[in-house]
Order: sequence, then structure tokens, then C-alpha cells
Amino acid sequence: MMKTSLLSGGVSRRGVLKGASAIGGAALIGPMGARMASAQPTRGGTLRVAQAHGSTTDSMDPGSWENDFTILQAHTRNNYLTEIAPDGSIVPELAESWEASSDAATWTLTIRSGVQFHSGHILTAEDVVASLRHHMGEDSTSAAAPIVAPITDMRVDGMNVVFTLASGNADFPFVLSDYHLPILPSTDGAIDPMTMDGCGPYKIEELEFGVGATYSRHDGYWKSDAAYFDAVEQIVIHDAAARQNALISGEVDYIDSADLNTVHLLQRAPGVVVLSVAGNQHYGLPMDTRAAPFSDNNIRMALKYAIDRQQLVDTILNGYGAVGNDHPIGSGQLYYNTELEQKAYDPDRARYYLAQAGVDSLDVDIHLADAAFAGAVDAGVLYSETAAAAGINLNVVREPNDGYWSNVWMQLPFCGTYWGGRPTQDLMFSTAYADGAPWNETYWSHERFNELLLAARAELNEDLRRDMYFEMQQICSDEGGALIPMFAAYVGAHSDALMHGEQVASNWRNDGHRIAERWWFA
Amino acid sequence: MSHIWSMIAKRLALGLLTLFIVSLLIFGATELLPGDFAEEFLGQAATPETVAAIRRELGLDLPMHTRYIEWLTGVLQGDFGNSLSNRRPVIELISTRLGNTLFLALYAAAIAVPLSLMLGILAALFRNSFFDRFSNASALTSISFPEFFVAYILIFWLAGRGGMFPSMASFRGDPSMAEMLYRTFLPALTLTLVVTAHMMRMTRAAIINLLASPYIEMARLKGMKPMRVIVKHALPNALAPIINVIALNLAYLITGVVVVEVVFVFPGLGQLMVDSVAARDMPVVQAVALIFAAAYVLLNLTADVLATLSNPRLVHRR
Amino acid sequence: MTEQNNGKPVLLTMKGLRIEGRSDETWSEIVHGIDLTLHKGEVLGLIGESGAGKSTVGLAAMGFTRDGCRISGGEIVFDGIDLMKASEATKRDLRGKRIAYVAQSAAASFNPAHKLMDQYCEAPVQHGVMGRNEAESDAVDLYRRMQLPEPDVIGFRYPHQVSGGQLQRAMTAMAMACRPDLIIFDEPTTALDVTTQIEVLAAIRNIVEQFDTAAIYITHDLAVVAQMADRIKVLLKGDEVEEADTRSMLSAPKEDYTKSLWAVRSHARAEQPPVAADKTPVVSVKNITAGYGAVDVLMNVNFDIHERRTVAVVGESGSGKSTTARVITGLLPPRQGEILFDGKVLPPDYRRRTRDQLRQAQMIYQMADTALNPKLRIRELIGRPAQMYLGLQGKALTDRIRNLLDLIELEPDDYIDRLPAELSGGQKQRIGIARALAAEPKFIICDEVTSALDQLVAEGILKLLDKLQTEFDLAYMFITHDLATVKAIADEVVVMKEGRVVEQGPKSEMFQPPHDPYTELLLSSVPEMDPDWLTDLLRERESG
Amino acid sequence: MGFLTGLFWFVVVIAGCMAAGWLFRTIAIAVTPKGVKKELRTAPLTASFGMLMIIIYIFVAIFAPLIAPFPERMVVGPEYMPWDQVHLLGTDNLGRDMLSRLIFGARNTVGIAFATTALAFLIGSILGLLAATVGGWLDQVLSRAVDVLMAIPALIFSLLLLTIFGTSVITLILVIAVIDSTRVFRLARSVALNIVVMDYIEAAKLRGEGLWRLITREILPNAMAPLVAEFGLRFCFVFLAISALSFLGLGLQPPMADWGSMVKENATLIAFGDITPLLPAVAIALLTVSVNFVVDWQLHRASGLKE
Repeated sequence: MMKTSLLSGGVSRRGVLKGASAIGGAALIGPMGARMASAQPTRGGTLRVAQAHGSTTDSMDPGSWENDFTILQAHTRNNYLTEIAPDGSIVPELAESWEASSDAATWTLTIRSGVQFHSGHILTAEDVVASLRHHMGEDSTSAAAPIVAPITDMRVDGMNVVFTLASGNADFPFVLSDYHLPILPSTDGAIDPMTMDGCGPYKIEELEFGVGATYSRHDGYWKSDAAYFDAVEQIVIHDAAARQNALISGEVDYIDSADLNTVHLLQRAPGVVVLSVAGNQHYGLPMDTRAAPFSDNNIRMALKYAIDRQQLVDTILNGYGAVGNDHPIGSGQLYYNTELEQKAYDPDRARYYLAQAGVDSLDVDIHLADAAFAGAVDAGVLYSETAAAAGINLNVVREPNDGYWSNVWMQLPFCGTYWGGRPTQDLMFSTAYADGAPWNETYWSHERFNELLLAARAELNEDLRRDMYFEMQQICSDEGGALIPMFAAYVGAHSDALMHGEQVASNWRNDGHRIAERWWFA
Repeated sequence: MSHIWSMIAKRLALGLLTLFIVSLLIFGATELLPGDFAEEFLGQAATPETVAAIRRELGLDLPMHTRYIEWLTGVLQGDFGNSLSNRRPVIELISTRLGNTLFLALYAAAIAVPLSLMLGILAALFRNSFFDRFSNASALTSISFPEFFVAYILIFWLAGRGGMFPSMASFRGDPSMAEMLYRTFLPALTLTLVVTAHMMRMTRAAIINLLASPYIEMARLKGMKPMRVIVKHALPNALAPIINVIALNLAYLITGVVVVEVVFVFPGLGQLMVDSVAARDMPVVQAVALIFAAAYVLLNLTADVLATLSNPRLVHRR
Repeated sequence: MTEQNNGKPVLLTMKGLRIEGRSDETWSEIVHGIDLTLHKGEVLGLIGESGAGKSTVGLAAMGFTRDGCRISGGEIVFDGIDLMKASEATKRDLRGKRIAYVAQSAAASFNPAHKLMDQYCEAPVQHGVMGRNEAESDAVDLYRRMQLPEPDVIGFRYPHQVSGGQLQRAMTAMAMACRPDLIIFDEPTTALDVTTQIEVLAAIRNIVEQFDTAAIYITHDLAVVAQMADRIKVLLKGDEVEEADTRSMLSAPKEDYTKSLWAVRSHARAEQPPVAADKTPVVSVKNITAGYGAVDVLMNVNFDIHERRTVAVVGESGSGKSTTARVITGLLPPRQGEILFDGKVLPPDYRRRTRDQLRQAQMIYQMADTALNPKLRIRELIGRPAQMYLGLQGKALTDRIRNLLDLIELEPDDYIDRLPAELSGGQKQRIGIARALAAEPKFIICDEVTSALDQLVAEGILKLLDKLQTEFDLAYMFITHDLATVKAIADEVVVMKEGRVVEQGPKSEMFQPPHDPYTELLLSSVPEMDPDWLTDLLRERESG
Repeated sequence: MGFLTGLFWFVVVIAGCMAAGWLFRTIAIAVTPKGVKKELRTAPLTASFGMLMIIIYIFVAIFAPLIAPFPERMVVGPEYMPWDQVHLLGTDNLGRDMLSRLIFGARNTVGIAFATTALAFLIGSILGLLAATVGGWLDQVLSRAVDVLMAIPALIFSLLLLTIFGTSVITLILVIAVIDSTRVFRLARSVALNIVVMDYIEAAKLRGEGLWRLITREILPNAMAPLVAEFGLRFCFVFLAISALSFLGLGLQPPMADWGSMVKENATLIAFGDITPLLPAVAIALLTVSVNFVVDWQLHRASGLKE
């Protein structure tokens, strides 16, 4: 057994939900981490979940999954090799246990035996290999292709599967918990990506993309202390008001996201419980550090001081969140820089930096759409108000939601973005801040920062590591291109008849999207 | 009668031409939209390799005209192709939703048309009375509220906790007719409120237009009761414009209700169209657009035929 | 009056009937206290020009006023029922059942959406006089009495499938449906050709006699009323001029106004010297054949029109006279033949003609209402041609307009800025003339210019045209169906029938026998002032 | 009981409106010149009320900055404040003063709606009259083209176009105007077809008048009435189009206040019985009704039906 921090990689950068986030850093390897329950769960009932996202153009192909609907479907129908527990630790699922070589470049997973699919098919090691291979190769159209790219070889040995990686990666078990990588039944070495079969807690009765799905409990499910509902129903309700109406009128038991504008009113509704889970999800306003005027850090600083973070948290998040400090590390995380001065709205300092930049006023466009994050456009409007006081004329350009990620994000110099956050500092930084990283949305390249990133990844000494991450947050905050005003909690609501464990997972909405498996009716 | 048949034939031919041009327009527009299917499909996860792979796989790398012609030849052989995103046959994808859309449209029409005709006739009968002005005003009010807003108000009043109607019209499996009528009552009512005013005003106007004509005076001089004068003498001659407006509104009920679908979580074509446009899922977009266009064309044709039939001068030539 | 109708009981009385009409928000009286008494089975002729209030009075006899009118005084008693006090329901019950109405234009007054029979049966069935089947068989009987062709089936046609004259008779039959005590005939034959008019008049007269129905016969045509009425009441601007039984009224009218009515037909154009043979005509129509679609409506038509001469083209509707005009103006290019103007060939299509060619030939329309753009002021209506063709501007233009208004005898200051709606029918027609004159043409086509006008007014127009012709050396082509008009204005006459010229020549010859049989028919069909004329004519035609 | 009070207030409101209308008419008649007087006398109370309302709207639109207690975009407090003395109608979802937004909304909404409708009618009626007057192939081509455009659902079509061309006010106006103009075209054409057969048009042609003059002087003036009537409704449909678009995420650019979007922004409140979103909706409705009352009156005059 080797002691090292484990990383997980919901590395896909899209849809409403991105990234996994573990509250803590260190956790234990191996088959451990029992689930705790607040009260003794009881079986029965039909769970009706209303979801804000989900499109008629969704697909069964795991490689294409991107939104709440498909991902919740994935976790309700399937199992994965590993699972992230509510406390953020990594625990076994279909992989009974795993063993890494000392250089962490070779991983041996022992596959649980006797696991039965809905179709009756019994899980084999070949299924595992086939399921992963589906995402590999240069003809792969899977969004998870980059994630599995480092796997150079998979060898089956009885119920063991031996993975060989291009380079050592201590976080491989986390990688395998990615929602793109469910284990599906294979026939002669290949899976049918369009299959409706799975070995998860519930089997699909009926599924219509963009509309909803119904499930019934999988009697042969191998977990005894899970999946308490007899049946599960997923319903897509795009319109916030309609969603809340459905909950209030008792037509659904759970809505995965509440309209923050009116959540305070929703809270008063009888029999309704608002559930807010603080995670590392944060909203940002990235600036292209190569493009004028943002190439000048003074301008960036001016913009950072011209925004009223608290107002945004109060208005846009209606208080369901925390102010951000222009770096992506959440206060709950291990190496969160507690000494870093919190930036606050300060027009004078903004003016000072403008002066440093040699201008007395500034005109910039910011391109926003609510696709970037809920309330992005409103946030822009509020920002432009406060910025005006600092002599910055910020012009909010509303872009169509449709096509935002391909036409605006990382295309225009000043726009909006959001991140589910990453469980570890390294993964977060290397995904979106490292020089040349595919999703370095600010096109930021800071020599010192990049050195530290590499050093920290290899460093095993906790204190040194802390210092490095503190400095990196400092640099990111004072010189980075990302303006990160707020960390947003996941805010959903459910009927008071619905029960859940003491700790609700914060790596995803819907209790890590395992609500169907983990929750129950009182 | 023969001339009517020839007219129908001619109009159908024109209709086909219209459909063809519509498909061209939609195709062009969708091409003009920023980003293509591959990019939209992978969204933020897009890497050059995967995008390229998808384009290769779906032949999106072929030039525009080749793809259009391919699609067209397919359609001419009755094959609308598969959805790019979930590979299901477009026909299968559309059929159920088309059913829903038609159901809702007919439901709403079944309430709205008789209602507006009745109101229109009464308004014409008691013209300039309080009833006339009031029904007119309230009709105008109802159309000047945004659809989704009307919907919210209805939901607030008639649904809500312990309300008498469900706020969600969606149903899975195959429920009984009564069940469907019950679940889709609110959306139908919303649409009714939206379309009634237009038809009612037209009915009223069309009838009042004729009241000055000699044959109406003749009817009154024959001692006919006012109601009979309106219904028996004015209405038959006012049918043409009324039918026309009804057709337009029916077309709207089929093609224009995406907002209502969203609010009431009703799986209709509108939502499908919007989603497919967002995903640049060309075959689906095209198919739905064609259905909408066809509905419009056919309804107008029907309207004109009925209008012709309602006019003896055009049916029985000398 | 009671003595002269052999003791028949009184059916309808009006005393001091006053009716007001509304313009915008103000009410003004249009009928100023008319007294009227009608006995059972008696026919009263109401005669007067438009605006005399004849129709208004006629409708008042049914206790009915048109929208925007109201009865403001006097009393109307029908067979003991006071219509002023009677409830709507009571009046509805009378209408169509005991008092029936025959409108001026049957074509417009039949509902285009229903078969004749349905419309016939409506009154009797709705009023509960008889059942549907009974009504239908009764209708067939009446159709037969009205000498309608195919009486058994004609009822199952739609109005548009039946000719005007037949419709007018069908409507009379419809009025008879409930065997009413009183029928109001509102100019029933005005819209018809002379030859058809005869048949309708005859039919009406004998059915009224057969059922001994009382009638009020409203018309502006003395000759017609002379044939129909026992007594005649003359109205003028809502006042009664005089009333007497028909013969004494014709022989010895008391009031000047009545006399002036009688005098109308006196105007006749002075005989013009024959035109020199070598003189080139202004317009000559050279064997024109033309038509719409496949059908020819004109077949090699030939005639010439000379300077200072008027050629009257006579014929009934459908004879092709208006089509001839369309060919000359270039609206309808002919299949064969050509139009010569001053000896030079005109391009067949008006779009190809030069501005000057267009200027030279002007047109005056029958319906002044539709011929004048209702949204333009007179200044522009008649100023435009002068401005276009002669390039007049500013003061010069205004002067020209005023001078034109003087020519047509309208006071410039008063009229120059009016809209057509603010003019009477006759004045509108004068504006039409002024518009034609404004172009300073050589040739003017007058298409039925007087047929929509009262006789006195028509008279004025004819005189005016006459005067202008001599003043500006104009050539007229005068399209009409009214031979009286022909007598009054023509130098030469062209008689047309079914697209062919059946006879043509100087007026003098035209009105002297021997005639072409059709001309004969036309001439003989023109009603005359003699009360026995119709009776004699019919007897004549039966024998001959 | 609740019903009775409701009925009572309903009656009161109606009576109030009528009274206002009557007052307005009497005053107007008193102050206007003779020609207008005559017109006004014929106005029913509904129409007078409509005129009064329209005048008020125009006034508000013009003098918005003077009337509004707060600037259009300024955040004056927490979101969704209740009604009080300072913020008569409370605040909106960003804590901006509702009343002020409504007042500025009048300016933007009415302005944009008017511009759009005017443009739509310019395009639609000119082409429509042209098609009817010239006839032949031109008519065919134009009519078919319009058929095609109308065969594509308006909302989805504008969705496409706006996504392609972006959502600036100008594009918004252009797109909606073009789509609306097809409806105008059909109307203008059918009306003109009845006019071109008139004798005075024939006379004008025989006179050798040019096409432009034929359309503008001879036909257009006579086609006005029905076009005006359509204008009334189209005008109001523009608000709805805008709000429907903002429902689908493409509306006016923030922080511009327009009623359509304001309804959308606050719509979710209605689910909790809060009537704030009703305000902009009512503002739209009131204008719609007023405009159409006036239009109906004018139509009635044009129809010549005396009653």
C-alpha cells in the first residue's frame, strides 16, 4: 500500500456538471469507507426527479454524455470501477480492490465477481476492457478520449485487469470513476454503446431523450444497502418556474436546481426542503491575457477591484455561495491559501491600477450568456454598474446561449465561464491554468507558476507542497487572467418526505448523481 | 367542380416547390449558424482530434452541396435519415411528437374555434353594446399577454398545490383519452386564450362588413329575426375570410407553440426543433421544418378550397 | 280621394310623416310631413328624383328605416295597426307576411349564398303561413304566372345563375309568397334593359291585378309609372308636390315642377349638315374583332366618328358597346382590325401609345363614383391631366382648373377643394367631364354618362356636352342603351347586338322606318307617357 | 363574497375608465379646431379612453428621464423589495426600481415596437401594392416568396436569424420587421386587388400615369383603412415576439428595460402569487387594448356603417 493523495478526474469540461470535487485531500486506498445513514433507510416508493437539463439530442453513447439527465441516467443504470463516496474519498465499486506498481505506471484491478447485469449477463474482466476501449483510439468520438489516452495497454488475467499507463499517475482510481466510463456488457471484445443494459441499481423501463425516463429496481443488484426505491422517474423540465411548480404541486419529489431568484419564496412553500451543497463549483470571467487591453496586468487588477463580489453572491446566488478570490481553489480544500488577502470592491484601487496602466478610463465589452452560468448576464449588468464608479465603462453584450461554448468561450477576450472545480489543486491548475493546457481559457503563461505546478505534483513533503500551492494561488490571484468572483453552491429542493445520508456528496449535483441509489422515502 | 380539382392540383404542385425552397433556406441557415454539429456535440470537451473524428464518421467534412443533395435524394426515396446525435431514424424520433403536437393543436382548436365563432357572432349581433366592447377588450387583453405568462397565471390558479389540474402535461406509456384530455387541459386552454381573439375579431368584422348589403336589408324586410339574419344570411357570405383566419391560427397551433411546450413540459415538435437547431442536427431540423411548412401549405390549401366551396358563384359556374 | 276608388277600404294611412337622417352626429330632417292614403288593391306611384325621399317613405310604410334614419313624427297606420307604437316583434310579423318589398336591384338583394327556392320559402315557413313543401309547389306556380322559363327547376338555381330580368320577376314572386296585402316596389325595373323591362312590367302588373294586391310603386321614370299606377304622387326633396290619378296627372299637371318633369324629353340636338365625303374622320374603327379569352365579343365592327359629330352606339347590356370603347382606348387590343386616329394607325395597346395620343382620346365613365378617386380633391382630380399633358404649374394650373370649373358650371371657389364625396351625382359627372376636357382632347368617349342620373340632371349634362362640343370642335362617341338620350344628342347612330353592328346611319334615317327588326324592337320598347301604351303594345305583339 | 368584491372593483374600474374617456373627449372637443371637433364627436367612450391612454404612453415615453424616480439601470436596493413609499412598485430581480424600469420600458418598448412595425409596413405594403398593381410574373414571384417565408414558423425563423446575425436592437428590429412584413404583404396585396379594378385606376392608366404615382397617389390612400387596422394588432404583436424571444434566451440587450423581457425576468414570481410580473404585462395589454379601440373606431367610420 502506498500513501499518496488520490485524484479523481471527471475531466470532461462541459455541460452543467464538470469535475469531481473531494472535500479533503488525503484518503485511504482499498476497500474501505462505509456509508453512514442518518436514519435507518426504508424501502419502497417511486422517486420522481425533475431536471433542468437534458435535450432531445442526447444519446445513449457514454462518450457523448454531458448533461444532468444523461449523467444521472448513467449512475442510475450503471456501476463504475470506482466510486467517490459522499465524503469525497475514493471507494471500490466494480473493482473490488486495486494495486499500483511503485512508479504508479501499472495498475492491477480485481474485478468483483458475480455481478449481474439487467440482462442477466454476468460481469467479466473482458467487459471492463471493452467498456474502456470504446473511448480509445484515434477514431474515438468520445468526450472521454483525452482521459483514457494515457492507457497504453490493458491485459486480462482471470478476474484481474492490468492497466499500463504512459507515465505514472497516482490518481488513476479517480480517473476510473469518471462518468463517461460505465462498465457495459461486451460480446466478443466490444460493447454496444447504444445498449440500455447495465449492472447499476435500476434498469431502464422507458427512456425518451429530452423528455424523461422510468426505471424499476434491479433485483439482482449486488449492493445490499442501496437502491431503496422500487422505481425511479427522471423528468426534464427546462423552465425554472415549471420545475418549481411541479415540486410545489407534488408532481415531483426532487428538483435538481432551483431558481435562485425565488428560492427564498420556494423555501416557504409547505413540505419543500431547499438543499444547498457547497462545493468547488465556481463562476469566472476569464480574460484573454494575450489580447489588449487585458495583456496588461494593471488593467486586469483594475477590473478585479471594480467588481462587487459580495453583491454578486447576494444577488446572483441569492446568498447560496461564497466570494471568490480570482483563483479556483475552494475554501474547503486542503491547500486553500488562508493568508491570501481577500479582494473586495474598491473603486479607488481600480482607478489606481488604471493610472498605472496609463489610462484614466476604460471601455471594454464583456460577452455573456446564461449558458456560461445561471445569471451571467445579470451579473454582467451589476458588474457594469459598479465598474462605472471606477471609471470603467463595461458594456455587457448578451450572446445567444446556443453555441456559446464554441463561439464565445475561449474565442472572445472577455466572457463568462464556470467550473465544477477539481478535487485536487494540481488537477485544477493543470487543467485550466497551466501553460498550453487545452482548457487554459485565459491563455495565461506564467513561468514561475508553471515551474511550481510541476514541482508540486512530484513533491511528497506536505509543508513544502502547501507553500508551493499558497504561492500559486497568490500568483493566480494577483497576476492571473481569470476574474473569479464567486463560488456557487449546488441548490436543489425536495419534498420533506425524501431522506438522505448525513453527508451529501458535493462532487456532483444529486448526491454525486447517486441519489437513486443513496436516498429513500421516510 | 373540375376547376376546383385542377386548382388543388396546381396548389399542391406549388406547395411542393415551397417545401423544396424551405428545405434549401433551412439548410442554408443552419449552415450559417456558428459552429457545426461536431463542435456543438462535444461542446467544451471538443478537442481537434475528436471533432475531426466525428466529422469523418458522419461525412460532415463533405462540401455543403453534396450533403444537401445526399439528403434530398434520401428524402425523395422517403428516407429522412438518422438523427446525427442519437443515430435514431428521424421518422421514429418525430412520429410520437408529431402525434402529441397534432393532439394538442386539435384539442385547442376544438375549444377555440367554436368559442370564437360564437363570440364573434354575438358581438356582431349586439355590436357596439357593452357585451361587444367587453368581449373585444378581454380578447385583446388575452392576446397581449405573453404566452408563457398566460400559462404561469393559469398554472398558479388552476394547478399549484392541491390544484385541480396538473401543471405538467407530459405523459408516458399510453394513457386513456380522458387522461390525456385532462393532463393537457391547461396548455390547450392557454393556446385557446392566445388564438381566440384573432378569430373572434375577424368573424365579427367579416359579418359586420356585410350588414350594409341589400340582401341583408331584404332579409330584415322579410321579417326575419336578427339572429337568423346574422347566422343564415350574413355568415354564409362571410365564411371565406373567417376560414382563412382559422387556417392561419391552426397552422400557428401546430408550428408556433414551442413556448407552451416548454412551460408545460409537453413533448412536442417545437422543443425538438429548437433542440435540434441548437445541436445543429441537420436531418431532424430539416424534417421538422418540412412538417411545419407542409402543415402550413396544406391548411392554407384546405382553407382556400373550403372558401371556394362556400361560395356558390365559384362552385356552380353559369 | 276615397270616392275615386269604388269604396274599397283603406289599407294604409300616413299622416304628417317626418323622417330624420344622421350625418356624423347631427340629425337633419329629410322627409317633411308626408300624408298618404292607400286603399286595398290600389297601386300608388311615388315619383321624384333621387333625394326626393321616395324610398324612405316606401320603407316607412313597413315601419322600417335604414340605419342612420329615424321616424321623428307623424303616424303610420297599416290596417288598423299603429306602426309607430307597435313592438319590433309585431312589425317583424307584418314584414314579408302582410307587407312585402321588391328592391331595385334583385341581383344584389338576393342572398348569393342560397338557392332562389330557399329564399322564397323563408318568409312563408318562418312566418308559419305554410309548410316547406306547400311553399315550394306554390313557388313553382307563381314562377309560372310570372312567365319565368322552366318554372319547375329555376327555383333550384343560385341567383348568379339567373339573368337580371328573371331575378326581378323571381323577387316579385318571392314578395307574393305570403299573399301580402301590400307590396312596395322600389324602382324594380331601373336596372334593366328596355326590352326586358317590358316583360317585367307586364308580369308585375298582371300578378298584382290577379291577387288584387295593393302596391306602392316607386320610380323616377314617368313613362313607367304611367303604365303601373292608378294614382301618382310627386315628391321633391321630402315634400309632396302634388297627387292625382294617373290620367289627369299626365294630361294636366298643376305644379311647375311636375311640368318640368314632363318637359325633359324635349331637348333635341340641332340637325347637323352632312360631313364632306373626303374629310378624314377623327376616329375610325376598321373591322375590329376582339374578345376575352377564347370568345369573341366583337365581330368586324366598322364605323367612323367625325369632328364636331356625335356617334351614339346603342345596344343592350352584352351587346359589346363598352367593349368597343375598351378597344378604342387600347385597354383591349383587338384580334383583327385597327383603330385610326386622324387617319394614322394607333398602337393597339395603350401602353405603346404616346402621351399625346393618350391625351387626344379621353373617356367619361358611367359611374362617377368609381371614376373619381374618392381620396383626391377636385383641384387634383382635374388639375392632374392639365399638369401632365400641358405641363401647367402653380398659378397657371390653378387658373386652368378654375376656368374648367366655370366651363362645367360649378362655382370654382366653392368646389375646387372638395372631395368627390361632397358632391351630388350630377356634379360628380360634371367633374368627370372637366377631367376629360382638361386634357384638351379631340375625341371623348361618353360611356352611359347619363344613365345613372335623374332626368333633369341628365338633361343638364347632355346640354353641357352639346355646348362643349361646338365650343371645342369635339368628336363624341356616345355609348347608351337609352334611345331617348340618342334622340337628344346623336348625329349618327350605331345599333349593336351580340357584338355585331345591326344597323347604322344618320339619326334622321334611324328613327324613320324601315327598321332592322332589332332596332324596331328597341324603339317600340321605349315606354311612352300614354297610360295605355303597355296594354296596346302587348296586344300588338301577341297579334303581330 | 370575494366574487362580489371582485365584481365591485371590476365595475368601479370600468366606470373609472369610461369617465376618464368622457372627460378626455369633452376637453378635447373644447380645445381642438373645428375639423377635429367633428371627428371627435363621433368617438365612442372606448375610443376616447384609448386615445387618452395612447397620449399618456407617448408622454411617458418622451419624458421618461424626468418622470422616473430612479435611473433605468441603477441598483437601488435588495432584489424583490415589497412596495413602499420610496419604491412605489418595489424592486426587480436585481434590486432595480420597478416603477422606473416600467417608465423607461415604455420608451424602449414602444419605440422599438413602433420602429419595427413601421418598417414592416413600409416593406410589406409597398411590395404588396406593387404586386397587385403590376401583377403578372412579379406578383407570382413575390407571392411565392412570401408563401415560403410564411411557411417557416416565425418564432423559430427569427431564432435562427438572430443566432446568425446576433441580437443587437437593430438586427432584432430588422428580423422581426421582415418576418412581419410578409403578413402585411398579403393584406396589402388583397386590398389593392380590389382597388386596381376601379374605374379611376383605369382612368389613371389611360392617362399614362407612372407606376410610382399610381401606387402612392391613386391606390395607397384608398387602402389605408385596413392597413391601419392591421397596424394596430401588429404593433402589439411585436412586444409579444420580443418577450417570446427573451423567453428562449434572445431578447433585447440588458440592462435595457423592455416590458416583454421584464415579464420574463420576473415571471417565476407569479408561481408564488406575487403580482410584480403582472405590471409590465398589464402595461402591454393596456396599450394593445387602447390602440385597437381607436383603430376599431376609425374602421367603423371607414365602413360607413351608421349605427
